[in-house]
Amino acid sequence: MIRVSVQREAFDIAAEIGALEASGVGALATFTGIVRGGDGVTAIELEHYPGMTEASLSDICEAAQERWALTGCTIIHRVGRLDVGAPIVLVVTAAPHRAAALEACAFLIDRLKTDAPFWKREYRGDTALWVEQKASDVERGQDWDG
Amino acid sequence: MIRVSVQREAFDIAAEIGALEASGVGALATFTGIVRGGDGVTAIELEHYPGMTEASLSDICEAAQERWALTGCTIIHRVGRLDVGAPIVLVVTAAPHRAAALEACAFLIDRLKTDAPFWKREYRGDTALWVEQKASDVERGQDWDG
Amino acid sequence: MKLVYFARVREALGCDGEDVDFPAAVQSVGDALDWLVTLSPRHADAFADRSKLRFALDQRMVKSDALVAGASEFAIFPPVTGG
Amino acid sequence: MKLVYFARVREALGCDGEDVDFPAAVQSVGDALDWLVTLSPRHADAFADRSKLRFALDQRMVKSDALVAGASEFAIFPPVTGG
Repeated sequence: MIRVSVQREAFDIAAEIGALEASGVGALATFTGIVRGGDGVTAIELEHYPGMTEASLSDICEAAQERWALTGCTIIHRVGRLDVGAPIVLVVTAAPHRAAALEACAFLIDRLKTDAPFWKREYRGDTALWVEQKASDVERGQDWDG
Repeated sequence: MIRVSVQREAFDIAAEIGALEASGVGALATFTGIVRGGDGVTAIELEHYPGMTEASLSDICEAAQERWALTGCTIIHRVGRLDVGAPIVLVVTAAPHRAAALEACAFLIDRLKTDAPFWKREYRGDTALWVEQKASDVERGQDWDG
Repeated sequence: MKLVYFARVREALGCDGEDVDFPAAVQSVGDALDWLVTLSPRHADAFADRSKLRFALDQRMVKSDALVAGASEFAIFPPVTGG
Repeated sequence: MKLVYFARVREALGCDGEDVDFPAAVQSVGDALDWLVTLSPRHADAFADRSKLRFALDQRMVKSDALVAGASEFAIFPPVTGG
């Protein structure tokens, strides 16, 4: 069971976990990314490529299901303007065993960072700056290929 | 911020995540263990060592906080009789960065399986059998020492 | 062909896309960029640093040696930064 | 010293603990087991396979060579199976 969503609205973590829990599994892992403050950042804004983004999130989920015995995986990513402290991305994986759930969860968020067409702009008051891709994210993404 | 609880009652995943979210982090990871059916299992019963169990869960959280830059970690483990499909254990980790949150979450559940004094009995109808420790769990626990 | 731009590229060009007819010599994504930079100073500026550009043909990520023939949508954007 | 038992060990002994006075020769956890198995057939049975036993002194996990002197609570139980 794969579910992906790109949305402006907040997500309901408990509902998303509950949906996969109902599939009768032994292990559920989640990752939630939250807009980080610091360095004067007051908000961010996320742009995406409608259509390609959803397809790429589905592809990442399918790749995870090929590598691990999962009963489900969910990726929800928000777009638009988000204040510091707001949840931005949710990954949920369900599997009979914990190693599969935990590893797939890490894989999904790492791959999302390198493969899914989202672009982040940081606001410091009225000043907006595009965020540069981190070399460490690219390396983590490639680690799964080794 | 460390929180451990050994309890009969169900836990509220959203509330536990919310509590750590409020600490102003960038990444939250969770692991939820659910009572698995199959092989005729209808329910399980968990026994623990009051006092030592809580202390050992706190020790495991402290060990994680020494290894990773965490802003918080929570372990909730249920005891008593639980039906198939019931959530049994919850681990939540919060950190500025995702690698710390994800790795610490895996570490906590692996260590809990080898270090925390819980014992599980499986019911198949009226027949109860103690569960044997898995060699694979012992190995996963030791992998973190390498 | 329909070109679409995102993020910093969209802002540098001042539009989120345009329709172009590539000359016959344009075969690969790289060729397309060589031609696009000749269109205007804005194009030249937006596509100056190719290490900061990524490409998709019909919504599939491709490298600069991919052939553009047959694609109906060609996207040019910076490295992605979601999550 | 206060002995406490859990899970399969508790069931094998039919009680969740007992108070014992170890003889002077009992120094380590291993010594304690050597003496405990002489108490009754039930004890002999419950502690027969030491590879299936784990120990805690004052609620800290210890190996069988740990010294029992000074501890007030001595727990004997099977390998743990939580999570």
